[in-house]
Amino acid sequence: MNSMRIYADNAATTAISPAAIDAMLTCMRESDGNPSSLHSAGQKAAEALADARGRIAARLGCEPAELIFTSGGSEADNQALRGIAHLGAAKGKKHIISTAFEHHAVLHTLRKLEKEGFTVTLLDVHENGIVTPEEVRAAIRPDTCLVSVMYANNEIGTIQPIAEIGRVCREAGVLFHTDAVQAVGHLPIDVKAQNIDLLSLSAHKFHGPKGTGALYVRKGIYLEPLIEGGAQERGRRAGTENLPAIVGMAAALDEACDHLDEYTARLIPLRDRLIAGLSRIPHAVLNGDAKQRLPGNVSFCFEGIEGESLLLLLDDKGICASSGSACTSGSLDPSHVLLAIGRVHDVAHGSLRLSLGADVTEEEIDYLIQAVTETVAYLRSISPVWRD
Amino acid sequence: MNSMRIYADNAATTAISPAAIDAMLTCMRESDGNPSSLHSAGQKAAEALADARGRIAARLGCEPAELIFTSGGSEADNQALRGIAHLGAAKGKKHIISTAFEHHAVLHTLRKLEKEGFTVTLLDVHENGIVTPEEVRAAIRPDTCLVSVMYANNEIGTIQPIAEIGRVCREAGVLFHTDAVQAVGHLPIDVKAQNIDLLSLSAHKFHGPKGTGALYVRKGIYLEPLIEGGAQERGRRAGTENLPAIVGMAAALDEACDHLDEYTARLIPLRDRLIAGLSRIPHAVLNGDAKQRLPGNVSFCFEGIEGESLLLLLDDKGICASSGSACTSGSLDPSHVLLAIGRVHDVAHGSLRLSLGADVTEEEIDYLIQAVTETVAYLRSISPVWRD
Amino acid sequence: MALYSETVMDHFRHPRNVGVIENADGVGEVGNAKCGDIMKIYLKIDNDTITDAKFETFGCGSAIASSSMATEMIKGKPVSDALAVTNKAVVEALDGLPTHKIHCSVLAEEAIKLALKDYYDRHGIDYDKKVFPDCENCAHCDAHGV
Amino acid sequence: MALYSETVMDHFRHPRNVGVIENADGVGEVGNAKCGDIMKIYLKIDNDTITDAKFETFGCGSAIASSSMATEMIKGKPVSDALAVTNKAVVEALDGLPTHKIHCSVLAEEAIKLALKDYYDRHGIDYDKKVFPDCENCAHCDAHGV
Ligand SMILES: Cc1ncc(COP(=O)(O)O)c(C=O)c1O
Ligand SMILES: Cc1ncc(COP(=O)(O)O)c(C=O)c1O
Ligand code: FES
Ligand code: FES
Repeated sequence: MNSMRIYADNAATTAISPAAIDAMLTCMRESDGNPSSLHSAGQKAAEALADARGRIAARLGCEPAELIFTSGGSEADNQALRGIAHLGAAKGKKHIISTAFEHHAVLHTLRKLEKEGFTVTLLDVHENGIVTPEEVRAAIRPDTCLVSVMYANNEIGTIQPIAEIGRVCREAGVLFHTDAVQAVGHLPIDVKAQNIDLLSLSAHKFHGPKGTGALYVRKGIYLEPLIEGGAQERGRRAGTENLPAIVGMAAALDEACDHLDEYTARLIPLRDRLIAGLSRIPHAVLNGDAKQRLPGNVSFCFEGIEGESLLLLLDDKGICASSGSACTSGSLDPSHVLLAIGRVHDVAHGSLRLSLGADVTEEEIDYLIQAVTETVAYLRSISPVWRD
Repeated sequence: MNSMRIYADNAATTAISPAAIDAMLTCMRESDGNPSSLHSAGQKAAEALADARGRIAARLGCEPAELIFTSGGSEADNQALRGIAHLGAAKGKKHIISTAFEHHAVLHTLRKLEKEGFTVTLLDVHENGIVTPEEVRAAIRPDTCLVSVMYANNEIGTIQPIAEIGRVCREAGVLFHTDAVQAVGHLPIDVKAQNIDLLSLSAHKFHGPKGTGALYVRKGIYLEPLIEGGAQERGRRAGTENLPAIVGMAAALDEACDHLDEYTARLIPLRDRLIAGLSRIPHAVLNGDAKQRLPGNVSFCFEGIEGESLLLLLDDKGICASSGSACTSGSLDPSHVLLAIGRVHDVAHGSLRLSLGADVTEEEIDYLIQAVTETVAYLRSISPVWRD
Repeated sequence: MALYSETVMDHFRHPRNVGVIENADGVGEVGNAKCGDIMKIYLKIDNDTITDAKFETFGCGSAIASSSMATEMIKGKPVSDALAVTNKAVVEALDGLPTHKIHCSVLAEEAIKLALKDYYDRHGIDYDKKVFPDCENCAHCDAHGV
Repeated sequence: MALYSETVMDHFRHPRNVGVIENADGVGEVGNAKCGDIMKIYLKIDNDTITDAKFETFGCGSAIASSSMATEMIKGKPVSDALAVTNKAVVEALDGLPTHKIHCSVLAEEAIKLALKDYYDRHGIDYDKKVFPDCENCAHCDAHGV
C-alpha cells in the first residue's frame, strides 16, 4: 500500500488558510492599535474591526451590530445559554429545551443552569440523529424561555431542520439558539430567513484562526456579558478585541462561503463513496442519517474493536481521524452522542469519525477505505470478543 | 518642529514582536492540529502547547499545571474572582477586599458579585496610588474569602507592595489574587516568593498576540470554569486552545523577561526626564507616586483642558497617547482611577497617559515634552476656564 | 469609520471664531467643568443682526468643532435665524457626530440661546422664556451624576 | 509529551504473544465490553513454569501494549514469579502510562492472576483466595457507571 497523508479530522479543527494567515499578518503589522484608542493607530484598528464585522454579518444575513465577537464556539454557547436563561428567569420562565447530543459547551452549561434551578428537557435525537420540529413544539411549555438545537452535530454530522424549528419557536414566542459551529462555512445560513435568534460560530472550523468566534444575537435581545469589564462589543463582551484573529476569521469565512456550493458538490459524492466502501465491512454501522449530513462527515461504529487503537493504527498509515469528538478524547466513557442515537456501550466504543477536507481526492477516499478495512480486520483478529 | 511618530500608548496595547509573529506562523503552519486529538497532528500540537506552558510557568515561578490559558486578562480576572467567590460562599465566606482603582474587569465582576449577595470592601489607594499592607490586614474579616489587588495600575502606573500584601493574606488564611496584566513582562514576578495565589496576565501588553492570556492558580485550589464545555485545561477552561497565540505569548514573554533588567534601566531615566519636563507646565500634576511606578508610565492632569482634544491634537503631531484607559474611552465620565486618587472631576477630565515603549529615545522624549507643552498651552488659550 | 467626520476634524483643528468679544452685546455660557464641557459664546449684535460671534470652549473635539460650526452658522444672520438654529442643524452641518457626542451640539445650541437671552435682557427686549434652556436644571448634568 | 512512550507504541504496534493457546492450562479474562476493555490471557504451564503465554485484547492502545508486555514478563518464569507481577511493574516496563490509562495495566495483572487461578482450579492445587481479583465486584466497572 502506498503511503499517503490524509487529514480527515476537520471537525476537530481545520488548517488555517493562507488567506486567513495573510489577513492576520497584515493586521498585526499595520493595524496593531487598540480599537478602543482614540488616536490614529487605534482608529485604524477600529476601522479594520468594523470592516470584518460587516463582512461576517453579511455572510450570516444579519446586521453588524448583531454580532458579539468571542474567543470561540464554547464561549458563544455559554454566553447565549446563560444570558437567555437569566432573561427568562427575570420573567419567571425557567424551562429550557435542548437535545441529548449537543456539544458539551451546551450540555455542561445546561447542567450548571439546572443546579441554579432551571428545568431542562433534552429532546430525543432518534436513531437517524435528527430532531423533529413537531417534538420541539410538543416540548414547549408556558415557562419555556429558550430552545437550543445545534445546526449540525459535530460527531455524526447530521443536519437539523433549523428553519422549521425556528418557525415553531417564533410562533410560540420562545427564543431559539443554534450552535452552528459545525455548520458555518459548510452549509448555507441566513439567520433572518431561518428564524434564528442566536447563533454560535467558531473560526477554526472553517479554516480560520483558533481562539475566535462570534455570537449572533438578534436586535432587541439584551444579553448580559459573560466576561465583565471594559465596554467593548457595546458592553456585551469585555476584553481587548482579538483583532488579527477577527480579521482572519472574516477572510476565512469569505473564502468558505464563496466556495460553498462548489465544495458541497465535490464532497458529497466522495463522502458517499467512502460511506459505501466502509459499509462493506461486516458489522459496521453508519452513524446518523445517510443523506441529511455534513458534506464532509462520515461516522461509523465497528463491532468488536475499540476506537483508540483504530485511530493510532490509522495514524501510522498517515490518516488523522478521530473517535467521537476531540475534546472528549481524554475520557474513557463512550460518546454521549452515540449513546443518544441508541448505540449500546459495546458498540459505541468502536467508533470512527472521518471529517473530510474540501480538497480530498477519490484516490484518497479509496486509500481510506482500504486502510480502515484492513485495520478493523486486524484489530478484530486480536480481539477476544470477535469470532469470524 | 520636525515630525515624528511616537507610539506612547503601550499600556493600551503593544505592537506584536517579530519573534511572537514568527512563533505564531510556525505554529499555524506546522502544529495546526487540535491538541486534544490523539493522532500525530494533534499530539504535535499538544507538545507545542506543553512547551509553551512550561516556558510561561518558568517565567512566573510556578508549575505548568498551575496555569489556565484564557482569552486575555479580562477573562482571567472574571474567572479568578467568580471562582474564588463561589468557593468562599460554599464555606459561608462572602466578603471580598479589593481596591477602588482596579481595572473594570475586576470592578464590574465585583459589582455583579455584590448583586449575588457578596459584600465588597474597596480599599483607599491614597493620593500616591498605593495600597498599604496594613490597610489590607485591617480590612480582613472572619468571612473574607478573597483579596484582589492589582500589581500595577493601568492608568497611573503605580506598583503595589504585592509580596507584603500576599504575606498578610497568607497569614490570615485568605486567598490573594493580583491582576498583573500591566506588570507581567515589565516587572519581576515570582508567584511563590510573592505569596500570590492567583494571578492574571494578558499577552498583548508585553508584545505578544491579542486574545490570549493566562490565569495562574496555586495548586490545590479548584476553580470552577467560567466557560463550560470540553475538558481542555484540565477541565477548568473549555474551548479549543488558541495554540498559535499561546505559543506567540511564550515567545513574547521569553523576550520580555530576557530584557527586563536592561529595559528597566533604560526606561527609568527617560521616564523621569519626561516627568520633569511635563512638570514644568503650570498647573500640571503628576498622577501617582513619582518613583514606585512602571518604568514606562507617565500620567498627568492638566487643569483647564479636556483630555480628548489634547489626544487628538497630539495625534496630529504623530503622538499616540491616551487619556485614562483605552477601554473607557467611549465614556464621558472621568476616570475612576483619577477620582480614586482624589483628583476632582474638573481636573480629572484633563488627563494624559503616556506609556512608553522600551525603544523610546531621548530625542523622542524631548519631542513629547515640547508637543504636550505647546498643545496644553493652545487648548488653554481657547478655554473659558483658564486665564493666565 | 474614523471617530469623527472630516468636517468635524477640520473645525476641531482649525476652529473658526475662537476668542473673546470685548463689550459683547450678549454672552452665553453652558456646561460645567465637572462634566468636562464648558462653552462660552460672545455675540456682537447690530440692528438685530449678528455682526460677530466668538467662542471659548473647554471640552472634547466635538465640543470645539460644534462651537466653531455654530458660530459660523449664525454670523451675519438676523437674531431670529440664530434662535432657530437647532443642535440637529449643527450636527448636520458637521456631517454627523457619534451618538455619545450629540450632547456637544446641544451645548452649542444652548450657548447661542443663552447669549441671545443675555442680549434681550441687557437691552430690555421682551421674549418667551420657554424657548431658552434652563441650565440650572439641566438633565444632562444629572445624568452624569455630578 | 507524546500520548504514549516509545515502548508502549512499540508493543502496541508489534504486540508480542498475540493469539490463542489451544488446550491452555489456564485462561483468564477480565474487563467487559461496556467499559471498552477486555483482556484474555492463555497460559501453557509445565513443571510450575510458564512455557507459553498468549493474549487477545479488545481495548485501547495501552490495553494492547499492557497485554503484550505482561505476557512477555511471565513467559519462561515460574508461576510464583508470575503471581508477583504487579500492574506497577507492567507500567514501569512500559516506561509509563498516562494517568487515565493506568487501569489497563491493572487489567493485565488481573488477567494473569485469573489465568493462574484457573490453572490451580483445574489442577486441584490449593491457593489463598485473597491474592486473586474478584472481578464480579470490580470497583472499576462501578466507577464507570456501567
Ligand atoms: C490592569 C488590567 N487588567 C485587565 C485588563 C484586560 O485585559 P484584556 O484586554 O486582555 O482582556 C487590562 C487591559 O486592558 C489591564 O490593563
Ligand atoms: C458543535 C460544536 N460546538 C462548540 C464547539 C466549541 O468550539 P470552540 O472549540 O471554538 O470553543 C465545537 C468544537 O469544538 C463544536 O463542534
Ligand atoms: S452639560 Fe452640564 S449644563 Fe448641561
Ligand atoms: S474494568 Fe470492568 S472488570 Fe474491571
